Formats: sequence, structure tokens, C-alpha cells
Amino acid sequence: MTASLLAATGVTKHFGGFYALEKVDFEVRAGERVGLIGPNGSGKSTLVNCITGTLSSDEGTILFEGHDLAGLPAHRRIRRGIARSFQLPRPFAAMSVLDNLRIPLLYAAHTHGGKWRSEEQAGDEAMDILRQMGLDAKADEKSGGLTQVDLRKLELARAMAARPKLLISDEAMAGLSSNEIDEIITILLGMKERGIAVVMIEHIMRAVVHFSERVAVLVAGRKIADGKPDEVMRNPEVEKAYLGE
Amino acid sequence: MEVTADLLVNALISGILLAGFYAAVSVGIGIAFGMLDVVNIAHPAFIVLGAYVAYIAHEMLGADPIVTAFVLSPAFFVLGLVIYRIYYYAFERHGQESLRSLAFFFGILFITEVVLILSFGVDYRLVNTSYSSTTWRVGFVDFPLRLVVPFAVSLAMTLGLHFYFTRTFFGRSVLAVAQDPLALQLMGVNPRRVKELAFALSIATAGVAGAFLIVIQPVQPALGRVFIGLVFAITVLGGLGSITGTMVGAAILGIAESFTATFFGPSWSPAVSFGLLLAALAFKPTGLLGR
Amino acid sequence: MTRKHPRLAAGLHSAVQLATGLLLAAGLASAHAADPLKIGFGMSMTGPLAGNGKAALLAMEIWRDDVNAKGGLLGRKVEFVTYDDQTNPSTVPGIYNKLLDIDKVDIIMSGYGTNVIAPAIPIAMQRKMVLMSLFGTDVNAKFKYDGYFQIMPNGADPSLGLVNGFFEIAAAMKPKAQTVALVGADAEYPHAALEGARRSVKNHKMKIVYDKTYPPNTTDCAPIIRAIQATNPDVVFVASYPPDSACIVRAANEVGLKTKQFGGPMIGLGYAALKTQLGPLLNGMTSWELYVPEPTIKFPFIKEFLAKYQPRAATEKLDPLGFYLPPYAYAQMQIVGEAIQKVGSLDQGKIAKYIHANKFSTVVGDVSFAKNGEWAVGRPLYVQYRGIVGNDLEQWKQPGKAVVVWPASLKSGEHRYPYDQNRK
Amino acid sequence: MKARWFTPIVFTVTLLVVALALATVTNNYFYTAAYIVLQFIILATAWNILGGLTGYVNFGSAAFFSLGAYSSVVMFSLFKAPVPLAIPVSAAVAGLVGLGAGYLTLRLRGVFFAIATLAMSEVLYTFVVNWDYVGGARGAYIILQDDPPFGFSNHTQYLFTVMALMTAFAIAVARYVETSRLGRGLAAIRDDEVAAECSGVPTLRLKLISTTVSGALMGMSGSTFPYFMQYVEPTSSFSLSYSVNAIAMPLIGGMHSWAGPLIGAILLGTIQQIVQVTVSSAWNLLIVGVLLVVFVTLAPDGIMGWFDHWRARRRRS
Repeated sequence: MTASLLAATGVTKHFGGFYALEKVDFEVRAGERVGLIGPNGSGKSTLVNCITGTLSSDEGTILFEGHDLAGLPAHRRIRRGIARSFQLPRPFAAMSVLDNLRIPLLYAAHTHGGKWRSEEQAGDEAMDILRQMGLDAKADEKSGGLTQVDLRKLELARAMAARPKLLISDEAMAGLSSNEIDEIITILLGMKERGIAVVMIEHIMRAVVHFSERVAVLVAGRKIADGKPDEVMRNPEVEKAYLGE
Repeated sequence: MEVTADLLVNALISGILLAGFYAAVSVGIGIAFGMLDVVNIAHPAFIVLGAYVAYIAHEMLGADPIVTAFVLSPAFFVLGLVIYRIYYYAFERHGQESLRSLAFFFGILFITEVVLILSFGVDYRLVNTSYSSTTWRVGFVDFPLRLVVPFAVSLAMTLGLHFYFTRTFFGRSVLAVAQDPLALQLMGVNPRRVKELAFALSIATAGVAGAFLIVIQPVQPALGRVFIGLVFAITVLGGLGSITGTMVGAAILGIAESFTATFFGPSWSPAVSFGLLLAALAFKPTGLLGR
Repeated sequence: MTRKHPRLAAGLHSAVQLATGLLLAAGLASAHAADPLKIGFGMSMTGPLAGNGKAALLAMEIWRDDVNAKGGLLGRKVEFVTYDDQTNPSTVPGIYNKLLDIDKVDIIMSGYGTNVIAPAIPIAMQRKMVLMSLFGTDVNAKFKYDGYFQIMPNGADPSLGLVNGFFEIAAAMKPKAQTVALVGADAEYPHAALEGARRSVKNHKMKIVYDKTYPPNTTDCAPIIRAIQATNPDVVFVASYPPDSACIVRAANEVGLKTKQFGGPMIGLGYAALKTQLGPLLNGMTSWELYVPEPTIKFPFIKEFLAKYQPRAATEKLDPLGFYLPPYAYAQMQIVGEAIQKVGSLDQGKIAKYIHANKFSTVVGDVSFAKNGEWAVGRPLYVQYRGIVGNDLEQWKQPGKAVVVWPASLKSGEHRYPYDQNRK
Repeated sequence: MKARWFTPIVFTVTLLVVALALATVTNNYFYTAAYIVLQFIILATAWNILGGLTGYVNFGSAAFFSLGAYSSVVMFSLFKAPVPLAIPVSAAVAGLVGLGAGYLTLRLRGVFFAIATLAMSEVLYTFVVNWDYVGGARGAYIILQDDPPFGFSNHTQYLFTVMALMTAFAIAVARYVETSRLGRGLAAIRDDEVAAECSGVPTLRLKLISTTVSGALMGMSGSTFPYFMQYVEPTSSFSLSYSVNAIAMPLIGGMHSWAGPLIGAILLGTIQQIVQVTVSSAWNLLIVGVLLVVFVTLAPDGIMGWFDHWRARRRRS
């Protein structure tokens, strides 16, 4: 067992009287592929937001590589290596696809990628990433005009451009065709080679089971299961939560 | 300054009467900006236009300004329709364009001002109605009809609008349109049509508020600029998306102004009003009754 | 505008000059004897004081036509070059530099009011031009320019001269007024008047019980009047601009202000617009005026001037009475014109010296100037409005409606007090 | 053009133009009109750093301009501060207030931020009106008795030169902000603030830099105003026209680069100067109004937008 990369313990978040997360423990080891599933409104996105710093949690601690992330704003967390994609794509719409990738390359990647990049270097690296994603032909297009699948790819490409150690992919496949889903899965599986741990949040079970080494299940703000995919799927509580829908 | 019951009660009444006028002036922005997200900064210019229309009718026919305003409100309604059409084709169709539409309405503000200057000159105009110089006195409290009449009509108008927006199908679809135009379309309602009519309604209120304005104070073509800050302050302070929010905002600023003028020194009243707005924005950006 | 001033062509021409950077050295083109004599100034034609500005411009144009009918000045036809200063001081440097450098005017005059006079003075000083100015309040106190003159008849200490009459009336009441409330708008002129009032109150050994200002666009002045009433003053002094003059007068009537004397230098009450609109609400007030048709006021030629002014003002939708600013706008031109004619040249130094040294007979009476360019002896009027019925304009052209109660030499009636018993 | 050459070139061109003007132009009207146009170039350029590059609409440009002007008034009243000293202090004061406005962006976006700046402007105006030391509602006089320094023949020419150099500085700053890493970060904030923060952009810090720089440049443009007028009063220095022009000029010129506000300000500023001395200002207002309506409806990306389109089309063919 490798050491834990991300260790969240007892994370609690409430909005007024509504508990979106209640004492959730969540762990990711370096290079691991983890699936995070749960019905709508179960708190998956809230957990992502608490980990990446878009929201601050009310209780609990989140350690990344052993360091407490408490109080760190989102931009400092991505600089430590936690990148994310958004459920609804949020491109920098007025910029070209290439420039979208320049932002994390210039603002996040330097901290653990070793060096400040020049504009040219950032451009070259961005092009590399786009090539891997199959987006290189669209490098000069305005990102606002991309198709759905390209927007999803751009989300992932931009997250990768931060040179992360952990990538959280928030429903990158919702609404895509099955060919497109396979494309995205291939991209995510490729992360392992680069030593990037991936947390995949998804509704599409086929993809989750195929992809994940481990699966955690959130229901109504609590984690009800965590383990190997086939074990978790057989868990009666999980079955209830899903079949009961 | 010694605080006496006389001053206190009168300050409160003055503030409430003023609030009635402020509500009428702001309710159009409450609809256009608060419900439709149209930053109609030219609204005060239409109010001044309404004031001049009422003035002309009074000079030529001796008509009461407020009666004129209601009689002519269909004309303002049509003006609103036209402006919304232009706005729609230039901006709304393309989505996120609040800054450019802001500039657009600035342009409309200037053009309206110039039209007024060229047709009426730059002098202050004022209308004296039969009730302009009557004051009811109840105990030690004054009720000048110059303010009471606009207050009462304004209250009726804003309450009417409130019920219209909360109780009718059309009204509710206006409230829905900003939040979820797609769902509305699925219900068989054309969101553009809804916004168009609601915007036209907001301009119609400007005509009425203009009549109040010329009953209450002398008017010159550029007076509208003074009200820009005030109307947005009132709308934002009370909270967007409801007529009651506008009424609460108007009440707060009206009473604050009256109390500042009575007990501290009128010179500070803009600082108090806009300080309140800044504080509200800093601590509760959605306004006091915000959605 | 172009209808009245054929400036469009000239302006475009100068714009082309500016754009191409074609630049003539000043003084190259010396005036030919047959050339018209050009008088240039900015004037408020838009903006909050435009009503006054346009009326003043009309009066000045009447003077121009009168002079040209008599053969002009120095044998030259008089021409105006005017620009709209938008009642905005920041336009003034551009306007006056344009007048002097591009239009090459021979004489400059000021626009209306302190705000636009102040930034014109440094330019006049730099070019050593005489600046006859229209209704500034003690602007020269800081500049101390000897080519500066000012036509508002408040005397050598303008802010005190403006208000002194009001407090002399208060002091003459029996018993003498003891307590004073001062209130005014947050603008240049009212603050100057309030400053004078504080000094005058002190001179008359009275006591200030209320001293506040308010924003010029106040919608409802009743809270102010009530706060004043709560201090129960013998005298209420107001310094205001047109819109808030109306606000204060109406509030005083609505609240039922109880005091012995109420009024002051309230700009706007001199115009037909507010006179007719406020009508009977003015009764009993003690107000500052510059001309009223009382039998004691016998300025030479003023009737002739008004006979020319009033019909033209009516067609141009300007102040149809013309009692406040227009006669003085005309008078300042008479003074400058006479000085040029007597000096026999456009030598600015000699013109200034002549104006300082002589007494002028104008439509507003005899005028001579103190060292600081103000009237040597002030002559503001304080009147009490009486017997105003309805909103009819014609009644204001009759004597007995605005009775002069100060100064004693021009008095046409006695001051009646207390105010609240003379309101009806 | 290489970035490091831009600033020297701007300053060299500015100095050459100024020297040429001083050598050939004697009429002061040129200098006063040019001064006003330059003042608007700085205001528009400064506004664009926050409004165009960062996406936050400042509706209170007049307040920052006045902060600069009144800082100079205070300095002059205290010890007759010369212009070169008044400028940095005015910029610093306006920059500090800009920093404060930057913290508003924590909670306020879009129109709400615009309304907050408008409210701030009203509050500052009320303070100036009630502050007797700077003349209150009566206004303040700055009377320049001495001859202008550095051998200039009069104050107008001196202030014109100073203004031209400040304009060059403002343009250099705007160009630097736009083309640097900072500019990329601001553009990311403009497009999507949450995504920017999650891409490593320290959004708060960048917004604070943007509001501070923008405010400081606006303050700078107002700092020489009292010396130019020798008289300032609050109503006109807080005039809506500064705020509107600061928005309208970049909008007409184009908001995505430093050249947009420059072109817009030269165009609109010059038109206003010409109209002021030709037709009545009622028409002046009408021209601004019509230009605004026409440009925002027909040329959404301003003049620079046309230019970019034209360049793109030429490259393609």
C-alpha cells in the first residue's frame, strides 16, 4: 500500500439546517483510481467543492500529502496538485482553446512542475496536452463555440495542464454518446501512466465499474460504502439506495 | 437637537409619504432590473418625460397630472414595447451583454434628455393642482396633500402590481422568466413575449411616477440623473425580484432621509442613504428580502 | 442654436484648424478698422442654470442690437462669439482659450455664476484682459485681479452686502429679533450667502439657533422646516437655488412655519416661473430682489429695456418678466461699451482704469466700482410679497405686490410681521 | 512589437509629439483642448483595466478622478505642493480607495458591483461637500502665482506636457497588464471567476491589483485638474459625465486591448471638444447618446473589433 495522497476525515458541511455532508471520511492513495457515486443531491459535488476549496467545510480535516488544507483558497490547492473538472463545463469562453490551457500552466503548474514557464513554453506544453486529448485541431478556436464532448475534453485538458497529482473528474460523461464515453474513459485511464490519481464522479455504472479500483458511495451526505467495485455493488444498502430510486 | 414626540411622529409621517413617491419612482426598475435583469438606467429619463407630458396636458387642458398619467399610460406602454424590441434584437438574443446594454440605456437617457431640452427648453417646470397647497392637520401631524395624493395613488399602484405579479398566471410567469426561461417555454409561454410585456409595464409606471414628480417638485430635463442612484439603491436595498422588496427599500430610504434631515442635518442624507446601500451590499448582497 | 448664432461654419472651420494643427501666432492678424468688434463669452445654455443663462444672453443680444443700431463701437459693428459652458466649470478653460486664440475676440465677458467665473479669471489674468462678470459672489477675493468687475449689486463686501438688509430688517422689528435660523443648499452661492449671514448675525448681536445645509435636489423639505421650527427662531434665513427655493417655500406653508421673518436671498423667486407657480404661497415672505416695479424704483430706461425684452423672451420661452438677471446683463454691456467708446481703443489696461475711475448710468441705475471690482456701494433690495392671488403672471407687473422694505431710501412700504400672520 | 520595446517607444513618441507641439503651436486653445482629451484617454484606459480586462464595471470613475483632484487640493492647501509631488500622492490615495473597492468584489459581481461603486461615489461626494478644509460646496481655489517650472512659457503648456507623459505612462501600464501573465489571469477572471480560481489564478489578489491600478491611474488623471482649472468644486468634479465617458470610450474603441480605450477616447473626446465650440451642447449630448446606441448595437466589439475582423479576413484570403 502506498501512502495516502488525500485524506479527508469527518468532513461536514451544512447550508442553514440542511446537512449536505455529515462526517464523511474519504481517502485517495497516490496513483489510485477511485469512483465516487451516489444519487443526485447526495453531496458528491459538495465534497469535491470542499476538497478543492471552492467551499470551505464546517468541520473535519482534509490532508493532502500530509499537509492540512484548512484555510487554503482554491488556487493554492490546485498549486499543491488537486485539479478538477466541472460538471457543467466552465471554459474561459472568450479565449482560444490553447489559451484556456495556458492559464493553469502559467498559474498552477509552476509550483510543483519546478519552474515558471514562459508564454512560449506554456504554449508548447498546452499543444502537447491538446494532442493527447485529440483537441489539437481546435487549438485556435474560441472555446465558447465548442461541442459538448469537446468542452468535456477541454475541462479535463485544462485540469491536466495544472500538472496535478490528483484529478477529480465531476461527471465528465453526462449526456455523451457511448463512443464519446469510451473516449473519455480512455483519457482518464491514461492518467495512471503519469502517476495521477483520479477520482471519478459518475452516474454511469458501467463506466465506474470498468474504471475504478475502489468505489465510495455517498447517500444523503453520508458515506455508506467504500471498497472494491464488485463488493460495493453487492452491498445491500447501496442496492437499496440505487434500486429504490 | 431635542427629540420631541412632535418631531418624531412628523419625521416618520414625512418619511412614509416620501417613501410612497420613491416606491412609484423605483417600481419600474424593480420590474425591469429586479425581475427581468434589464439594466434600464434610462428609467428616470422616462419619468421626467412623463412629468413633461403631464405638464403639457395641465397647461393646455388644465388636466390633473395624475389623471393624465393614467390616461396616457398606454402610450408609455407602447414606448416600452418599442424599446424592448430594440433591446431584444440588439442584446438579449445574444445572451450575456449587461455592459453593452448599460451603455445602450445611457444613450437612450441622453437622447431623451436632448429631446426634452429641444422641445421644452431648460427651465424648471412645476404644476399646481387643486390640492397642491392644502395641508390636513391631525393633532400636531401634517399631511400635505401634495405628498399624500401621490402617496395614496402610488400605494394603490404598487400594491396592485404586487398582487398582479403574485396572483396571476402572467405575473408568475414574469417571476419565473428570469430564473428558468426554458421551463416556461415548455409550459407554452413565450419568454420573450412575457419580458416584453413586463418591460412595457415598467415604462408605463414611469409615466405615472413622472406625474407625481411634477406635482411634488419643479422639473427640468436633466433631473432624471439625480434619481439614477436612488432608484437602484432602493431596488437593491429591498431585494430583487419582488415588488414588496422595492416597497421596503423605498420605505427605508424615505424614512432614513426624513430622520437624517430632521435630527442630524439634511446635508448628510445622501451619505446615509448610500451608506445604507453599501452596508447592505457588503453584508447581504441579495437585499433585505432577496431571493 | 445655429438659428441664432451662425457659429456652425466658424466652429467647423476652427475644428479643422485644430485637427490639422494649423496654428496662427497670436496677434498676427491685427484688426482692420472695418472689421467687426468681437465680444466673446461662454454662457449656460444647458445644465441646471441654463434658464438664467439664456435670459442673460437675450438681454446682451438686445444691447448688441441697440449699439449696432447707433453705429457700433469705435465705428465697428459689434459681434458676439458665444459658446455653451453647460453650467460646467471644466468647459471654461477650453472656451476662453478658443475665444482668445482662435476666434481672436477683442473683449471677453463671463458666463453666469461663480462656478464658471472662477476658472475664467486665471485666463483673463494671464492674457491681461478685462473681465466683466455676471453674478459671481466675491470670486475676486482670492485672485485680487484689477481687471475684474462684477455686476451683481451687493457692494464691496459682497457676501455681507447680499444679506445685510435682511438682518437690518430683523433688527428693526419691535421687539428686536434675537434668534436666527440659517439654512441653505449645498452649492457655491448659498454657502457664500450663509457665510455672509453668519457675519451679519454677529454684527447685529443676534444668536444662531440653527445652521445647516441640505442637498440641492431634496424632494421634501418639510423635515428641514420642522427641525427649524423646533428651535423656535425669530428669523428664518434661507439661501437657495431655484428648485429648492420652491421646495422650502412649499414646506414652510405646509408645516405652517411660525416665525417673525422668513425669506432671504432665494434665487428663483425673482423669476416669473416660480413667482407664478408658487403664487400666494409667497405672501408674507421677505425676499431679495434686484428689480421690482415699485414707484420708488426709478432706474432710467429700465421700462424701455423691459419693453424690448419681454416680448422676445415670451417667444423664446425665457423668463417673461426679466426682473432678475436680464437688466444687469444689459447693464454690464453698457458699462463695457461706454468704457471702450470713451477710451477710444481696445487697450485693456486703459479700459480697466476707466471703469475703476468712473460712474456709469445704466438701466439698473448709477454704478461705480470698488477696488475689488464689486459695486462700490451695494444696492440689493429686500421686498415683502403681499396680496398675491392665484397664479396669474400679470399681477407681478403691478406695484404693491413686492413691496420694497429695505433699503430705507427706496422703501415703498413697511415691513409687516410676524410672518405667519401675514401669510394669507 | 516586442514587449520590452513598447514602453520606450510610447514615451519617445510622446516626447517627440510634445516637443513638436511646443515648438510649433503657440495658441493655448490647442493645449487646453488636448489636455482634456488626454485626461479622458487616461480615464478610459484606467477604466478598461478593471472593466475591459477584468470584467468589473466601475460606475464611479468620477469619484476616483475627484479623489485625485481633491488630494491635490489638500496638498496645495497644506504646503503649496508642486505638480510633480501632487501626482504620486493623488494616485496613491485613489489607489488605496481602489484597493478598498477591490474587497467589494469578494461579494459583488456584475451590476451589483457597478451599483456599489455608484453608491461609493455618492458617499464620497457628500463628504467633500461637507468638508470645509477643501472648500466644501463652495469649491477650492489653487492660485498659481509663480511662473511654471522648467522654462515653460505658461501653466497650460506645462500641464499639457505633464498630462501627455502621464498618458504615455498609463498606456504603458495598460499594455503591460494586458500582455503579461497578470493580464491572462485577469482575462480568466473576466470569463469565469470560479474556473479561474480552480485553475490556480489567485483571483482576489489579481482583482485587488486591478482595482488598485485602475483607481490609481484615475486619481492620477484628476491630480492636475485643480492646477489646470485653478478652481474645483464638487458638483462638476463628481459629474456623471466622467463616469459615463470612462465607460463609453472603451466601449466604442473596443475593450479587449489597450488600443481600444485610446482610440475611443481620442474619437469621442475630440468630437466632444469640437462640438462644444460649434453647435450647442444639447447636440453634444445627443451625439454621445447616438454614438453609444449605434456602437453597442451595431459594433459590439468597438472599433478595434472591426479592425480585428478586417485583419482576420485578410489573413484568411
